[in-house]
This record gives sequence, C-alpha cells and structure tokens, in this order.
Amino acid sequence: MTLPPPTRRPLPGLLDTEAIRKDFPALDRVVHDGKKLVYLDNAATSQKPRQVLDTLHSYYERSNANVHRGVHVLAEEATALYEGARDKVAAFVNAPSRDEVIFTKNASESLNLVANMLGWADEPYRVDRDTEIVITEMEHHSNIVPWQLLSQRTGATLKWFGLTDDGRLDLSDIEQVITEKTKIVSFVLVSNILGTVNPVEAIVRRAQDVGALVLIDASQAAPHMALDVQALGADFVAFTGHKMVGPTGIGVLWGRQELLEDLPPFLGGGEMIETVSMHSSTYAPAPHKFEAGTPPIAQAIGLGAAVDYLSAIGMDKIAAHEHALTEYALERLREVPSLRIVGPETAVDRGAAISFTLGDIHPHDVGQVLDEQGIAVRVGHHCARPVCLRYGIPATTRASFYLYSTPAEVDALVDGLEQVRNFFG
Amino acid sequence: MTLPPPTRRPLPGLLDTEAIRKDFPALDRVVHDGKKLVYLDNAATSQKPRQVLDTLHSYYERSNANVHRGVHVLAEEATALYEGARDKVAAFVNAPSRDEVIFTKNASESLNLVANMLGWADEPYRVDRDTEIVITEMEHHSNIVPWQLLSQRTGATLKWFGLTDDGRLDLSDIEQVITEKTKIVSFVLVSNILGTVNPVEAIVRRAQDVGALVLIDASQAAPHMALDVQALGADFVAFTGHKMVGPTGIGVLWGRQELLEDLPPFLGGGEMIETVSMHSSTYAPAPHKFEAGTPPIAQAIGLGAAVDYLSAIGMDKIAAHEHALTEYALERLREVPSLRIVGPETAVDRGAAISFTLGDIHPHDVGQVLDEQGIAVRVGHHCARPVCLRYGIPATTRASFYLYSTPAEVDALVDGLEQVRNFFG
Amino acid sequence: MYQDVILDHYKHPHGRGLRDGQAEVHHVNPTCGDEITLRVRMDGDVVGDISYEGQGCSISQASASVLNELLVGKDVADAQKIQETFLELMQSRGRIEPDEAMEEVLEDAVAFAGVSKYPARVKCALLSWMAWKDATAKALSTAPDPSGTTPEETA
Amino acid sequence: MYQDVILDHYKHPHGRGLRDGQAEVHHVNPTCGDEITLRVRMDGDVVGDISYEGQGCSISQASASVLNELLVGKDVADAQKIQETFLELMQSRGRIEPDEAMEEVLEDAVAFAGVSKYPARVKCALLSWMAWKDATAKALSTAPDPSGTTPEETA
Ligand SMILES: Cc1ncc(COP(=O)(O)O)c(C=O)c1O
Ligand SMILES: Cc1ncc(COP(=O)(O)O)c(C=O)c1O
Repeated sequence: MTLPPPTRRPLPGLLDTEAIRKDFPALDRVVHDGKKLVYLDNAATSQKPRQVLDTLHSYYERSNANVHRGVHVLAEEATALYEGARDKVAAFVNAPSRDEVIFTKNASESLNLVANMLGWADEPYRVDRDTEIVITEMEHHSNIVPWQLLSQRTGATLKWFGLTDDGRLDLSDIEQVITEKTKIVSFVLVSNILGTVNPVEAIVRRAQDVGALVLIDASQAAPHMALDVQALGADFVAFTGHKMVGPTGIGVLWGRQELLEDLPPFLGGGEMIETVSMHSSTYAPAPHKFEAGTPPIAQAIGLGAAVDYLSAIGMDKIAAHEHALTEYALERLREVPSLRIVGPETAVDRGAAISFTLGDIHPHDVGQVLDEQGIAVRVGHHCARPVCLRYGIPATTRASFYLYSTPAEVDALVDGLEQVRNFFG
Repeated sequence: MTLPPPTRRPLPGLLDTEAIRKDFPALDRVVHDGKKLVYLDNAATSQKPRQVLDTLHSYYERSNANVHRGVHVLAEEATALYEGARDKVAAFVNAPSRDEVIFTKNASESLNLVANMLGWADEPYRVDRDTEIVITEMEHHSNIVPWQLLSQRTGATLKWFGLTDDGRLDLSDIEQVITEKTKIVSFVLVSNILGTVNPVEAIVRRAQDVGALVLIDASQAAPHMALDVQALGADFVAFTGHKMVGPTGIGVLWGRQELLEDLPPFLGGGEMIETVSMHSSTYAPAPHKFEAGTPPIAQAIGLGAAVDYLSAIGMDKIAAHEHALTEYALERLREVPSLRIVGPETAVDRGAAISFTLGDIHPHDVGQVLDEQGIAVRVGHHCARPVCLRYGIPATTRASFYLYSTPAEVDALVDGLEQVRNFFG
Repeated sequence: MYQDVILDHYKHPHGRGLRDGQAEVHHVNPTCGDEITLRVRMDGDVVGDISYEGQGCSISQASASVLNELLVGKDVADAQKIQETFLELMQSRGRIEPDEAMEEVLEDAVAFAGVSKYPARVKCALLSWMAWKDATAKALSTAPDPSGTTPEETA
Repeated sequence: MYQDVILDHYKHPHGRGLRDGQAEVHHVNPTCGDEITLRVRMDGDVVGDISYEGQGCSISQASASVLNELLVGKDVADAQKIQETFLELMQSRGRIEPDEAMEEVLEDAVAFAGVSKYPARVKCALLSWMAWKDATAKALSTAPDPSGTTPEETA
C-alpha cells in the first residue's frame, strides 16, 4: 500500500534522516493498531529530540532554582543556564547583542508585546488615531488580532497587503499601503498556510523610507532556515520554541537595542524592575524590562538545547533537505486527481508547508481518513482564516515537513489521499 | 557540626519526609565538595517530584502535538491531556466550572491579565481616572507594578493598606481605603516575604459592600494549603506552577465565569478567536478567550501531575507539616543572638517563609556563608521592596519550607547562622 | 466513525436549502471554519420545518440531514428531548453504547455514537443541533422574523 | 571568596562619608537593594576625592573602600585604566588568575578575583566602581554641581 513508486530517484541534498529520526522518540509512535506514525504536522508543532528532553530533565533534577536573585549554588547554576540559553539564541539569529533577546511564552506573546509597547510608547513610536498599522492578508491570527485590538484601542487605522492568485503578497500598491502615516509594518516571513516565503527587502526598504518600524513573524522561518536578524533589516523578529524542536511554553522576541531602551514595558512584576516603591517604580534594562515574573526557565534552557541541536546539523542543510522534499512532494501531489495546491505551486521561495484541497471532500474528512492510516496532517483554516476567505474555501488540508521527514512519508501521504478519494468518491 | 540539639522532641503532624524526599531527585544534590544540599528556598521555587518529570517526559515522547485544532491521534491525545489538566486544577481549587481556569505562563501574567482586562473593560468594570485601585504594602512586585502601570495609563488612583509593626495588614482604615470609587482590591493571601496569612473575609466583605472586584494573589498559598476559590469569595485568584512542585512556565488565573464572559481579551492570536476576518474578529468563550497562541501544553500537563501529587498527600496534611515545622523554626531561630524576625513572630496565621535580619550582617553575606555549608536560602528584598522600606532594612534573609523539609534542616540552618556570626563577628 | 448511514446522509442530505421560518441563526465552528445558517418554522407546537445551508465536513452535513429527518413533524417538547439525548450521546466520549431504547429515540442518529470518541469531531456533529436549539428558543420567545440578526453573526 | 583583605576593608572602610565634589550619582543593585551615593571631586586631571555613603554587603562595602584607596590621588586616565582592569577581572567568571602585572595595577583589589566566580556577587563588587565611572564622566563633562540630580535617582 505504501510502496514507493517505482520511478523514485534519489533526491539531492537530503539529510541522513535514518540517524536523525533515532533522536526523536515520538517518531517511533505506533497508532491505530499497529500503524507507524507518519508525522506531517510540523508547522503546528515539531517533535523533540532526546537531547532537548535530557536537558530539561537534568535541569529539573540537578539545578532547578529561581533565577537572578539567589546566591546559592542552584540559583547560580539556574541563572547561568538560563542566561546561557539567551547567548545561544542570540548567536542562532546573529543578534548584535544578547540583551536584544527577550524570552516570552510563545510567538503570540512576542507579537502582542510589540503591539502593546507601541500603544503605550511616547513619540516617535506611539501608535494613535492619526497613524497606520500595516499587516498582510496571509498573517497568522496571532499577527492579526493584536493589531486589530491595538487599532480599536488607539483609533489607528489597520491596513494590509492583499494576495495574488498564486499565493504571494501583492505588493503592487506598496506606496499606498505603507505611507508616511505608517508606524509599524508587521508581516510573516514564511506563511504557515501557503508556505510562501515573503520578499523582506522590498517591504523593509519602503518601511524605512517612511520611518516605520518593521516586525517580522519568523515562527515558520526560524525552525527551517538560517535566520540573521541583521541581514533581515527588521526592528523586531518573533518566533516560537515548540516549532523548532524546543519545548512548549517558550517564545522569543528579538528587538533592536535602542528601541528596547526607549519603549515602555508591557507586563509588570518581579524581575523587570530596577527599584520599586509604592509610589513609583523604575525598570531594569532590556531584556529584563520585558520579562516580568519567573520566566519559563526550563523552557528557555530547553530552547538553548534545541538551537544547539539544529546548529549541529546546520540550518542550511536543513533548508536544503526540506527544499528537496517540498519539490518532490509538490511533484507527487500533482499526480493526485482533483487535488489543488493552495499557495505557490513550485518550490521557489517556498517553505515546507503545503496546503491543498481535494475535490469537494472536506478537509476534516481528508484528515480523518489519513489519520486512520497513521498519517498526521492538519486540517482547518490553520489560524489564517482570511486566506481561506480570500481563496473562497472553508479550510485546507496541510502537510508540513521537517528535518526528519522522508520521501517515503511523502509517498505514504499520496497513497493515503488515494484512499480518501476512494472512500468519499 | 549539624548534630541535632539534644533536647529535640518529635514534632506533631509531620509528614513522612523520608519517603517523600525519595520522589525529589534534586534533594539528593551535593554541593561545594560533598555538602548535602539543604534546600530552604521554597518560596522562590519548589523542587519537582519524579512523577511530574515523568509526566513531562512521556508527554513529549508519546503525545506531543499542538492542541485543539487537530484530528489526528497525537493532537487528540495532547488536547485531552491539556484539557484534563484544566479539570485537575479546577478540582484542586474547587472551581465551580472548569471553564473558569485560565492557563498563563506564571502568576505575574495572571495578575497583569486582570489589570489589563479592567483597563479595557466597559462599565461597570472599567478602571479609569475617576476610580480607585487598592493593593497592600506587602505585595510582591508582580502585584504592585501592574497596578502602577494601570493607574499611570488610565489616571486611576492607586491606594494601599499599610502594615503594622508586627508584619500584619493594618485594616484600621479599611473604610477610607476601600470606597465607593474602588473598582478592584488586589492582595496577597500569604506574603512571600513576611509569611503573613491575610484575613480574606474582612477585605472581601468590604469590597463587596462597595461593589469592588477582588483579586487574590495565592502564589504562596496554593502550594501550601487547601485552596477553595468559592470559600474565599474572591472574583479572581492567581497562582503559579513552579512553586507547587510543577514545571516553570505555567501559571493559573481563576475567574468567575460571568466576569470572564463580560471582560475583554488581553493577548490576541490563535486559539482565542471564534472567527477572524481582516476587518474584525470575534472571540472564543473563556477560558480560550484568554489563552492566545500555543499554550504551555507540556507545562499545564505537568501542573496537572503536580496537583495530583499534592492531592495524594493531602493539602491539609501538608499545611499541618509546615505549621509544625514553622513553629519549630521560629522557636529555634529565637535562640540565635541578634536575629530579628521580620514578620509575625509566632506561627499563628503564618506561612512557612521566615524572613530575618542578623545583627548588621548584610543578608548577602549571610546567604553566602550559609551556601558554603550547602544551605540554600534567599536574600534580598524578595520582590517586595516596599516591605523592606517599611521596616527600614535593606533586605532580609529568608528560609522557606515545604512538604519535604525536615526539623534537621531547621537545625542545620540554626547551626549555619552560628557560623555566619563567627565569621563576621 | 464513517458509518454507511452517515455517508448516505452526507451524499443525499434531507431538507437542505433555506426556506421560510420564524427564526434564523448562524453558527460557526471556530476550530475548522464550518458554518451553518439554519431556520426553523414552528407550526404551533410542532416543528414545521428545519431548513439550512452551510459548509462543513461529512459529519456536520450528515448530522444536519439527520436532524431534519428526525425532528421535523415532532412536537417541540419531544424534539427537545431527542436533542438532549443526542447531546448526551455525543458528549459521552465513546462511553455510551446505545441500547434499544436510545435507538428508538435517535433512529439514524445513533450512527454518530462512534464520532463521540473523537473530541475534535464532536463539535462537527453538534453544530446543526446546537443551532437548532438556539433557533427554536428564539422562535418560541420572539415575534416571527425569518431574516433577523443573530448573536453569532460573522463579520 | 571572603579574603582577609576584603573583610578588613569591610570592617575598616576607607574614605566613607559624603564630602564635597563636582558630581554625585546614586546607583542601586536591583537584585538585592544595595545602594550607593557617590561623589567625585576632580582636582584638575587628578582624582581629588571619592566620597560615598550607602548600604550593602561586605563585598560592596569593601569594594568601595578599595576604590577610594586605590584611585584617589591618581591621574584620571590612570584611574580609568585601573577601573577597566578591575571590570575585566570581575567579569572573568573566575577565569583570570591575576598575575604580577595585574597585582601591580589593582593592589588590594586583586582580592576580589574569587568573587568573580559568583555572578550574583559581581554586581556587588562593581556597584561603587560603576558609580565612580558614571560620576567621573559627569564631573568631566559638566559644570561643577555637587548636588546635581542623577539619571538613576530612586523615587
Ligand atoms: C506572593 C507572590 N506573588 C506573585 C509571585 C510571582 O510569581 P511568578 O514569578 O511565578 O510570576 C510570587 C513569586 O515570585 C509570589 O511569591
Ligand atoms: C506564522 C505563525 N505565526 C505565529 C504563530 C503563533 O505561534 P505560537 O502559537 O507559538 O504563539 C504560528 C504558529 O502557530 C505561526 O505559524
């Protein structure tokens, strides 16, 4: 049933997935009475390697303590591990300074953090009724709703770039969308629903021309490609740990130092202060200013281990692996009758998440029948409902790959879709 | 050197700490060339039992997936585990409904969440320039700074209860402090620096009389005593996982259902929506309305295991154990020359965190010399600087106990303090 | 979970399309974007018609079809009892094995018992039933207005 | 970490108390609440006086005393070099074993080498040194005003 098609030739640039998969215990899962798990839901969350789990375990078993405030051994160890994770993440994204890396609970908090900073900022950053906010129609809800809230609460106007029929940003009206009134442009680097990789440079250039800040949602980029915040040219970059072989409960916001100095805090509490009296308080310098309360200590340390794991394999190699696999998957999916790709149809400027519809079989049904064969995909609007509205579809089925995904899993998907068609045919 | 004093008699109500300690790998730590760890920094964070660590591990190794949106096996398992943890926490605090339990990243986020809800709320909840916010002088910074920010940003007046000389709330002017203008009264149930257990009923009654909402910071209560949100009579209760044998990166806000329905969201993003278009969005019902983005899935599940662990032992038994130990510790600390307790001097209405000064030896030095003997205490202002200001001290040394603490550890502390005095004598 | 009965109703839905009624509601399933617009016409105490339109998976489509087939023509009190029984079955997480008594009440709808094991799909099965409950409450409490605005209107 | 030299300075601090100066700063260590108010008097290019008052642990108190002893009377450029060397030592996380050259520059201050292994205490040791650096920059850049307000004033 899942025999590889006879014509399959070796793909160039693949990683040694046999070795890699040994690091990921969950990939050995067997589901539905003996079916081997084919995990193609990596855009939702990734599996975790033993190396990350061991790091968590040994933190809790040996060095668990609250950070920053203690003089005892465990507190010193925990602090060194936590701050060491910040160093690792800073290096991973080529941040000019470790103090530019803020730990949050997820990418959504990172994005909300920027929206709130700007809402409470003084000039020249302040977003208010005379200003404009720019996003795009392919954003994840986590990069839409914070801006809708900010616009409702400040009176600022929310604008956005539309999409072309082939799943790319329509930048033809960039001069009208990003104007002198624009305070912030926030957009996704790699779309979680379409797979599109967006053209950063054109947007950053225009934003800089009008003096707007730029926030990049790199949630689907950080796991899959080398990320260099300096090369991107943005002011803020947000991403999330659980999609990049790290634990849940940890996200990152990178921000330019002088902005982090100037912008006001968001959450108030322990750790983020310099000195507190009942009458007033002053705040610690960044990044601590933006990390109120006991941080996700173990999770940050786990993310540090994740970043080590990915770096040891090499982000460029991971990108090449996924590119080859995506090309192969697009090719094979084209063989499936009545399958329509939602998003770019070639692997050019494209990530490893592939959304599609299958005739008029509802994605829920596609996903369920695939699941019965052990194949885990995601169905629905993928927290990007405006994209579904744009393309006039209720939802999509999405298969998404990662460094441990294999051509055989692509084949299993294609065979599985055949079964779906038979079932609902 | 750490021989128990010959006069020690068995204390009533102690738990079988020998058995319990076997569950906590970190308590076996040896520090500074062979000194057995004496961990008395439980008010900062608790150690974690194997049962919690195993739960985390098996989640990541077997069922790791994003929650709520998937139809595949792992997603269904992860969702059931995550929502199951909500059931457990709801039962643990006797919440009338599971939908009243919101998962956050820590208590600080929970407290900020309420402050922000009220800042953006419509009448009758809205905090604005004509209204007042009431806290106390013994709050943790995480229950001070969010209200200072809210008051700066809305123009509301921040008021507070002062402290008596023996470390209790001064409620003598309660009628002047809580008035018809008061919208919210937020106070700590058990002080993390003084150990004081505050009189909930008197405050709640007055707040209800004037129609103010009540938020209780139970961060130092939930780990140590049976918590019944219905009996407390408050509108919101906040606490944090890492202090109650749970993982870092997880906190809880309990809130009354009708309030959670009426109040606006805080963070926007995936999971918290009902439907999103570029023009506007509607929100999911609570608790999801307040849980934007991928939640701390593993951490919530770990907190569920923590709650199971504590419940199996019994919160009343844990409270009795700590009460006996606190009584013993207060008695023994009284023997130490020039030691002054900061906070209630008896175990009546008192938690298991004991702050003190030792002559004019600075707490940093006390802590350091104790650490060299393997004794981990916390020194500083414990994120409650106004308390230090109130009592005219720069900082305190704090020893804090938990279910696995023993009388022998109290003795070790007392012996350790003797060494500190010799050293700086 | 895909019983033949379900697939049958999916492929040949009963009563699909919007017709006259006294109340209309629009419900959505936020996790998957499924939507239904549903109208009820009450003929006195009797469920005169349940008409609907929407998009969704086989489960939600089939369930709306079963709803129509089962409730139209019933006394409203009986219909509400059937709805409650269906709700109970769907929330049972696979723990209720429908017995004869239940089969008598639910008829074709017992085929959904298997769906209750899949929490993510339970909402699909319940979408039309909750919409009907809501619409009926409106029809019974307000003056007839088949095009009235609804509490959960999408933007 | 508690070298005799450190304990000595702690118990018998040099130059404690506030005296005249051209610039004053107030620094705090947020992690423990330690505070220092420090004034510098420049006599032309020479560090004329460093006076200070504050509360803190033995390490921060001793370090202020050493600062006073070591820098007063030095040419400001030399003093700044000493400050940089001390900073480097303290940020070394115990990795620098002071050699003779360093000892010549830092004198008593080499006793703090052990403190650099304790990150939580490094800030204590640096508190007065950073305050001095700050105050000196002010004294050199502005008109003399010994009671001037400071950037990090506590409320
Ligand atoms: C009384 C009290 N409130 C709030 C907090 C804040 O908890 P967290 O740091 O987990 O946000 C703490 C602990 O640090 C506390 O002791
Ligand atoms: C593009 C994109 N942005 C933001 C997010 C939000 O990340 P999180 O759910 O971890 O906050 C996601 C993932 O869900 C995403 O794919």
